[in-house]
Amino acid sequence: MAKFQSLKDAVAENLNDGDIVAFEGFTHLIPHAAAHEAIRQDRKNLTLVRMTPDVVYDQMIGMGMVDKIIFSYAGNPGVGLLRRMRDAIENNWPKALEIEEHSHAAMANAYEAGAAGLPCAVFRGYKGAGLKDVNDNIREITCPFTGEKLAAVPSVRPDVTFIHAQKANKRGDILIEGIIGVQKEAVLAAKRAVVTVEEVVDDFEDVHVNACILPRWAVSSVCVVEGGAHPSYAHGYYVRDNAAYVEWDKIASDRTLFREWMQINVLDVDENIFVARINTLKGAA
Amino acid sequence: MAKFQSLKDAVAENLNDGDIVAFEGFTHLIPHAAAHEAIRQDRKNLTLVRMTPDVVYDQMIGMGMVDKIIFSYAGNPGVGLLRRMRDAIENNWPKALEIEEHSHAAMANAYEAGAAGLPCAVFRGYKGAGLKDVNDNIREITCPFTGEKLAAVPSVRPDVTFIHAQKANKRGDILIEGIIGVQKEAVLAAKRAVVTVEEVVDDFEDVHVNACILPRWAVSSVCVVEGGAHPSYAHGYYVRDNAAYVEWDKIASDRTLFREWMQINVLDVDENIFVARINTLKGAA
Amino acid sequence: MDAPFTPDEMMTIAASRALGNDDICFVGIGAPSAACNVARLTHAPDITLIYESGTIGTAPDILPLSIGDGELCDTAVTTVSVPEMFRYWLQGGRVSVGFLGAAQLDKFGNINTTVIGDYNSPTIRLPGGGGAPEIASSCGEIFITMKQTLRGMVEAVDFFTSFGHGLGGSDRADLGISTKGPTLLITDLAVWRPDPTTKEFVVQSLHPGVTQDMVQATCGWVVRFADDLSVTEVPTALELKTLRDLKARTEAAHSGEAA
Amino acid sequence: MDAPFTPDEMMTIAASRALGNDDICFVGIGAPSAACNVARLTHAPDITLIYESGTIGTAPDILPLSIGDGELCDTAVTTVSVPEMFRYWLQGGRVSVGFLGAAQLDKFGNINTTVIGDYNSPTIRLPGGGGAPEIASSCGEIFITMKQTLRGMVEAVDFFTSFGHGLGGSDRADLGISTKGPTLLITDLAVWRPDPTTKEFVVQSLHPGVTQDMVQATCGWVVRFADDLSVTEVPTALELKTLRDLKARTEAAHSGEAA
Repeated sequence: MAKFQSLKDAVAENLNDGDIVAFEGFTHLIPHAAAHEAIRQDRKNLTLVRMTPDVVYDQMIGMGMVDKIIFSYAGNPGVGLLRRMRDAIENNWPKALEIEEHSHAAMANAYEAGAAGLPCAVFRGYKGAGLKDVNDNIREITCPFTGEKLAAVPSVRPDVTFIHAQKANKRGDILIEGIIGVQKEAVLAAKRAVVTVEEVVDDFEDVHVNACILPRWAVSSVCVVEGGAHPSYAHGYYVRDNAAYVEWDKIASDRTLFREWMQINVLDVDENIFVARINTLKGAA
Repeated sequence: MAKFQSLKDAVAENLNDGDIVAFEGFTHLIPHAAAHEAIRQDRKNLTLVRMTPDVVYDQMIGMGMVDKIIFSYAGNPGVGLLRRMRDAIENNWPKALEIEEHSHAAMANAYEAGAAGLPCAVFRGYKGAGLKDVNDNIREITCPFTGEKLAAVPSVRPDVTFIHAQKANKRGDILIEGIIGVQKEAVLAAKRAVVTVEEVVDDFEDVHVNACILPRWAVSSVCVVEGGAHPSYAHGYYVRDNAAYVEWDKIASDRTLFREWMQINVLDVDENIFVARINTLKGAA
Repeated sequence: MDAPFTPDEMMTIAASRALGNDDICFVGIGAPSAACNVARLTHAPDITLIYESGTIGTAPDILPLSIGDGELCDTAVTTVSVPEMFRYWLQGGRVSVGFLGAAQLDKFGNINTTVIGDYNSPTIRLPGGGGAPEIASSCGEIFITMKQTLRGMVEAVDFFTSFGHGLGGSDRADLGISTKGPTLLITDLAVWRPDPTTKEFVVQSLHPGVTQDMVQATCGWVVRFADDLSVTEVPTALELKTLRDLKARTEAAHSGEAA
Repeated sequence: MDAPFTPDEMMTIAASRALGNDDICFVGIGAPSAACNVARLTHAPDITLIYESGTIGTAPDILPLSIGDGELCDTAVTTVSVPEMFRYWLQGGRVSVGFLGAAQLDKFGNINTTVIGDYNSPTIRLPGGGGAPEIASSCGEIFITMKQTLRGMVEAVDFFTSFGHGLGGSDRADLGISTKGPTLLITDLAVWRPDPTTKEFVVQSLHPGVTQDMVQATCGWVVRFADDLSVTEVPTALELKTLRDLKARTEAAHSGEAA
């Protein structure tokens, strides 16, 4: 049952060293503030899961918090590569990173199967693709009616999922609108779920009957963090900070520069900094 | 690509003798007008598919159009049994009816798998249930990671699906709101799809970004039939005609009475009758 | 002095008491729906009611005639597709209580709503299982409510529409089902719970004015009564008023009048 | 007299011409996105553009920087979840054309965006496949667009991120893949189509001013040229204006100014 609490408390209560954790968001609504709090609390030995690990996962990997990553596309969207993640894979800096790599279809199906309480996802995929030769978690299953060979991957079942959403109501129900990605699945697949929101409203009376709403009993914690997705965006609130993504490419290109930036912009601040970061990005949304 | 046409033409072009056909609707938005047109056009040897066959399937079975039915709950909702379907199963009147019976979970998954282009659906179900002993289309599949035995059923892939929806826009995109059931899946699982709608509007500009919309290229025909779900209902347009469902129980209880009613209310009329049937049911919706 | 009440009212109210404020309840139609909504309107205002039509967290002002009435959607927290309902919410293990009715029931909580007689040439073809087979296996526990009759409560069901405790004992766990299964049966005469070991339903309390003979006379198996058999608490004035108001509003709405 | 244009513009415009009004096109980011939107803004106004973020039938006024930009959702017919996108729309066989870019490409249309070097100890770790492995197998056919370089167009890809025609011939069908795979490659220098039998890409037309030597000098395999090799039609004034306006609006929007 959702409880309203500070982001600090929510991370402290829900994220443990060694957890399998998803900070989900598909370009839209990426929970940057929550990830930064996890960095401040210095969690270790995490297994990160996400279809599209981008800047926040680059940051967590660069800070040495991550043992393993399960993913399907690791890039800085519209900019290029993830330099901290590359440094970990190519040079073991700051430590070695184990990877379990899938396609988007596999990951989307794996989250879906996790939400559905199933041990594995079954789909038509990986035909001729090289990943099935380097990932033992890609297997075959045979249709008992047609004999067709289908792909199977284990479902994703995180210990905890973090997402950012537009609104909670006073009861703690969560509203997600726009590009909804795999957030509903990531929450329902997880044992615990923490949601940061732009704002809390009285009720969802005026919301569409079929909108993407997570009832309060499907989430553990709700934390109000205005701007908490920055430099990602929140449909209806603020636009994507493309300049910040471009800037990240420079910051991440140098180990020292990276550490200095993290000290100033993450370690020495708290989530209240986010509201100022979206000041110039409102209105256009 | 959706073409706007008369219901008569849409049924003539899309429904053939011997087809596997779904007239889907989960209490809400049941395509009664389309089913009545199929009855008037006297299609034969159909295999009907539906989670909740109710009055329209009772009518089609009673008219001798149906060889087989694939279903998970055959009742007159809130009233009782389906007397024409019972008469076919228990007494072969007017002819024998083959049944393939599933649970709701299996049927919902089978439509989902059909929409997803898969040959079968995989889920956790039928544990201890008697249906798997009488239905050879309920089989087992083993998770290649955990060894858990899961249930598998063939996907549903109708030749044609008929649904009723609230609105089309001028391009032919379809909007479904409220209890959306398995209609999206039934349309996407089918080779062809015919949609009757309450009305055509200019565009869907004011519709929620994540509303259930079928793009025009996912449907074959769009037919305007105001009231076309009666005695089912259309959220936002008119309420359910509960009295008609109760009345059906009496009509269907007698073979002669049934045939007389069908003659007067289906065979001797056309779909233009539906608008009058909802006259007293508007407003409350 | 307590108001008089019918056995049917006692059944519904006793059933409503079994539900808690934090329950996520998958509601069958008929008696379960009335009980769940009485609970919501009395002691469990925050209970989440889910109907298989996809309506989550619904709070109908009147009882639906079917599981897909518009009232359910109008008052729901959200309405999802039926595949999502069965995959994420039911199979996903999010439902604490499944509330079912039964056409035929045996002493181990196995339910038949499929056929009377042989499956392939039935005496009576019933509607079938609908959501029940997976409600019975996926919900944390199952409550059952039905009126007692010799035809309904039988030594052995003609068909296992949904699995309760099988032939008792560890049958359920032996099939790999990890949920509790039927933990409560509420009839118009009594409240029953399964024996912890044999899983046979045992009468825990008789509704006011009901005798052991009355229970046995309307039950097709030899009834076991608990050693500490008690009397079901009579409906309170609030419970009765809530149920009757709900039924009156429902009657008015379904006959087309303003509620 | 025709306006001057860059090779990049020629590439995008030539690619846009391959798309028809009735196509349902799954759009990769970068060059494919520009080509698809130029098609929509010129000869194919009713084309359906789908991005893997779940946006169906989108009509962005500016080019998205990522596949999940808000502009895509704002202008879409509808936006669905990512699991639905991959299950119902891609795997369901609803997409006629998948449009992909490539970091590495071989002459049989196999694409690598995963690693340069060995998978387990790569020289360069690239972003990975994202949607590409199943786009490549599920769409009716695949169009590829990329700028020619010796590093990019190689004799053999380091990793089969997405499968084209394998080692050519019937390799694709032999794997049980029923879709056509790569049917078109458009570079900044030429338009290529696979040989019907060997499936090796063959240059069909050279962009204006481009020589066979220029194509070979920037391609890592021995290039085959069609017997009836032609010259790609130069961009029309409308095509150029449409592309340049689109890029200008995009530039203005992404640098924070009003478009």
